[in-house]
Amino acid sequence: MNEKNILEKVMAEFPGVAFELIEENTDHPYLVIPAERTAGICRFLRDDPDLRLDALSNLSSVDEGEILTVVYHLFSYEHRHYSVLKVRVPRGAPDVPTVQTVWPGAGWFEREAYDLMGINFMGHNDLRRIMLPDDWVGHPLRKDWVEQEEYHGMGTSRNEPMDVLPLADAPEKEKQSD
Amino acid sequence: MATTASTDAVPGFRGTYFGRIKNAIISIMEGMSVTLGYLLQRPITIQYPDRTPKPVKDTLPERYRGILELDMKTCTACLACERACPIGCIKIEVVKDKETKKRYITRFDIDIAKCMYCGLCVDPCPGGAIRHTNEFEGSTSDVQYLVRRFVPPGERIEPAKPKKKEKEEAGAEGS
Amino acid sequence: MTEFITEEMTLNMGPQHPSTHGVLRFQLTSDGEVIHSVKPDVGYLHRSIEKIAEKVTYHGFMPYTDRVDYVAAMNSNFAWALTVEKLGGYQVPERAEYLRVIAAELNRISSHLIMLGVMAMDIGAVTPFPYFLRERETINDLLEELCGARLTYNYIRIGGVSSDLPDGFRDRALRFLDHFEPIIDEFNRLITYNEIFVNRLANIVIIPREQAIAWALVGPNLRASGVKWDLRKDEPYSIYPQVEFDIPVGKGEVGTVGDCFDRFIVRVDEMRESSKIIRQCLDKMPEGEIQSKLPRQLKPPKGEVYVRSESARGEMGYYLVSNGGLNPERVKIRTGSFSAMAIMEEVSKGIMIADMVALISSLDVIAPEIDR
Amino acid sequence: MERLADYIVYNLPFLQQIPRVIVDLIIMLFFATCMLLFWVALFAGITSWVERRVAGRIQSRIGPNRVGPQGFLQWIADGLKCFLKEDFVPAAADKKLFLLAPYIVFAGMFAVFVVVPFGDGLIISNLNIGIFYVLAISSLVVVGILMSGWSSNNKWSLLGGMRSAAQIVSYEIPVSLAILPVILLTGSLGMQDIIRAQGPYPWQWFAFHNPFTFIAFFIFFIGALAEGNRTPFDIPEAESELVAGYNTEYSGMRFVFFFFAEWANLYIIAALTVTLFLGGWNTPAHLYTNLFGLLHRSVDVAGTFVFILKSLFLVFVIIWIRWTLPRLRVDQMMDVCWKYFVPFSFANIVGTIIWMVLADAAPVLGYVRYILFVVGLMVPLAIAMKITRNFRLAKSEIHLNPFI
Repeated sequence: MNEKNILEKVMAEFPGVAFELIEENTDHPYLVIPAERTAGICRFLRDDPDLRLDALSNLSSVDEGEILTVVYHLFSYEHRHYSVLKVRVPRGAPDVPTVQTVWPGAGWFEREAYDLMGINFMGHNDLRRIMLPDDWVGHPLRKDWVEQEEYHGMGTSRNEPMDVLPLADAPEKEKQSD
Repeated sequence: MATTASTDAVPGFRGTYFGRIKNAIISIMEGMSVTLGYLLQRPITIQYPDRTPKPVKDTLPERYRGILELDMKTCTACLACERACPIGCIKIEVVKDKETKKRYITRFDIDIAKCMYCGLCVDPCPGGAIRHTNEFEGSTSDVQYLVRRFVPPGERIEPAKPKKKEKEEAGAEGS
Repeated sequence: MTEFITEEMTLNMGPQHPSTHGVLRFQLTSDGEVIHSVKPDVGYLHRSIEKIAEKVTYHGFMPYTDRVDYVAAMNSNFAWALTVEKLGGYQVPERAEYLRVIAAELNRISSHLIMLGVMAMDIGAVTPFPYFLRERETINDLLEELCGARLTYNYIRIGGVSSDLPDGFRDRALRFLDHFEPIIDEFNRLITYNEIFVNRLANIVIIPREQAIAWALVGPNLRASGVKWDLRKDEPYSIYPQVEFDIPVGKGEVGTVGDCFDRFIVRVDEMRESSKIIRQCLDKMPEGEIQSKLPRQLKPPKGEVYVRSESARGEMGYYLVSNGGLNPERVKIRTGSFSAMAIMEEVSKGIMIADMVALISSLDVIAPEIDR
Repeated sequence: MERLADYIVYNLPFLQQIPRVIVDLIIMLFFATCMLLFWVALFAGITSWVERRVAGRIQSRIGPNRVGPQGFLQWIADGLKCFLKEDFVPAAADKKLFLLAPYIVFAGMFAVFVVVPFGDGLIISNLNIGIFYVLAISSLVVVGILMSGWSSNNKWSLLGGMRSAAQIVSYEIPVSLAILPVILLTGSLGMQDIIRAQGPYPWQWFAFHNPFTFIAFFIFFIGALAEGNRTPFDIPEAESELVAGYNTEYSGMRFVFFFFAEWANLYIIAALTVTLFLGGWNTPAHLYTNLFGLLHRSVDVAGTFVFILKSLFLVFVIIWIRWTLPRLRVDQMMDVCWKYFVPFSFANIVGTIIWMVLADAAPVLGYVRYILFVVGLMVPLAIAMKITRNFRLAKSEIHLNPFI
């Protein structure tokens, strides 16, 4: 089944849902689905005998300014076909239902997206920061993120030797010390 | 002794009672003959740094990416290397003398501590001025000493005349 | 009669522990030797490579991909090059494709050598590890000749490779393979089929097919669970369609399909296949260019791609969004170790501490690849 | 020892005026001190160097080669370094037990040397309960290890200590049971009596006496490895699992004591195996008439030489095993003990008794020992053949010089 047919099948299965099928500027045509229907659509994609998208190949998050996007790259080991879904949520309230119940492997991907992009996966059983310390402020992969000046009294930046250097004449010193 | 039934269900066990004893004896003998065989062979260790037949530096292949080196005589101050460096460990400052309308390099620093020896700066260099050496031992007592300065502070050096090739490069950059 | 009260013990395994490859931490709850629950704690090696990608150019990101998976850096290079080439529609000369595959497969062997040696060491046999490091050293020498570095190669460039084969490389590579193939058999005799080793690994932490797929396991870990899926074969890229090789899958040789032993033996067999690929590539390699003409400053068109390729630790996917500028808009790296680490919590209930060590090394997790 | 005392007293007449008990005591103490200083300490140290060198060569490395000629003084350097290190006690540790534990381990190991023979007449004390004393006193080590593990107040140490206790207590049983056939054949518990019951030639050794002692030999040897925490039974200090097991928190000299005990124990395992199964110091009697005719038989030079040579060979085998095999899991280790070793050991005892009765009736059974000797010879032959095959397949070259 080709990728577009899969997406069309989804659209036919869920009439009345505001889908958006996009084929431009991408290698895989994708379907933008409303956030609140994510879990149901994903369950259909996994369970439908023609689709059987049984693996969540990748879950990414993209900061697109006012909108944060969650991208699901799905794959079926049975039929060997791909499918891509996108969920767009406003930056102010980035709430997406978790797909952990559909693909258990999504748990850590969602934790990563929460940690680095600040997307709130509702219903996730263990939504903690994964890469960064628990008391880190902000979500670094957002474009407007500014690094903290210091973390627990430790500076997060150091002097660049190249900028400090013109003051001292390092190679000369080395010769003397030798 | 009665042979126990196959215990495949128990994690980590397989085979019959005596089968396992037999397997253990044979496989352990196989393993021990391999290790004893190596005991009888020449070790392969290279005793760096003082007991090598010749200095390790000389045994490195030609393409080895060691500490960067610059030939000031051929540098055209095209800044291609500075642009190519992903971490910005190369700092070049060029001033233009207003009277003679000549360009001078007043600063060419490479921070070896920061350099990740990727070789991306060598590729675009038109005259082959910047290149990797076979030098890899860079330990010093202070990280500042790892900055290589190719223009002595306070001096200015006239860059070499760009050859034809550099113009192509410059053209390619614009596209 | 006095009542015997026991309580669970919380054990902190890592970040400094001999068998956590790289810097990992596990919070174990155990009843003596038997583990009740495992909470992996990652992030000690988080170097924000995805954020760095937004600040550097497409060419300039290549050295960073070395650092994503330092044990199989060439495969990581390869994946990034494929991604950008697909996005921009850049062509690669055929000779460069062959060079890429030779380098990537050599690197795959060296990565598996590390994994197998370390796994043997975690099980308690120290000796196979130096043997494998010795073989890996030869590969490192070959790759050093080829690209100038031993670990962070930065060899593959977008639109080609950085340098052609040095003189005599072919002979030296063939001589290495001739020497290496019997060494695999010797290794099997030394450790793989050792009764103690087999008993330590057979039927330990069985990951069945369905679970492996649902938890998004990839690469050798997935194949060990009996899924015959290899991107090099099933979704061919580069010149993989032109070479012949098999995909080893877990057969449950000494236990059940998907146990630790299968994850071990799949990699042993994969080394043989890689060696086969290298031989064919060295034979078939055409003459010609190694780098297509590309501008110094790449500006791929606006758009997005998701490209997967088979790294040593399985599927390495780069999701790349471009805004048409000099820097990528967003790069998301999907690595094999990440999902392998995610499954740890699920499958490690009720095993013993010694099995935990076997599980960690059998999944072949590389800490920087998890954290990136 | 008595014979040595006889010899000394006989040759030094002024000693005859002192009561004989005191002379015996002084000679014994002198000999014990000499052994601690010149044999155990040297042996443990040098074995550590030998082990590292052998391990190096097995792993295609060189091993320590910088301190002294060929790195021979490495063990002194290491000992000195550890001696100068801070003797660190963790704040949460039970200080008294923590400090005491290494001594108990050390004492348990060293006390065994009292009955380890070195030659005909060369033994600190030829106790009439010799081997029984070994079994009893070596159990002291468990207490020390458990103490060190528990008092460290470190969970990894505790696990290591617990594993060790379980392991040593379990393996005590097959080891003791494997000794019984030998005691049955000898009719004595004394170490020298056991050796005297065997002969100088391999087929006269107890290991090849009958099929049951043949099996008992392997059970004893492997069981002794397990008691000594050597690979494949190094579960208490499994470095990839438990960091360093019971000695994780130790540093400085106390750390050295554990290793001192471990390497001394290496010799004990080897010496006991040689005593019980491999003929001990027995040398052909005519050797003396030909070679050592001048010497009194009580100073058994050739015997001591043969005994130590056999022991060193076994030490090498133990090292060789260690650097080949992986480690068992803790439940598998128990499994091996209770499901394999213990039943076989019991069968050995019964078998030996029946054998002894039958052998009296049918002397023809005496020829079985030659067959077993040939079977035993097959093992090194098979290994040699496998090595030749490996060399042929990998196109390797022999390089016998141990000093690169």
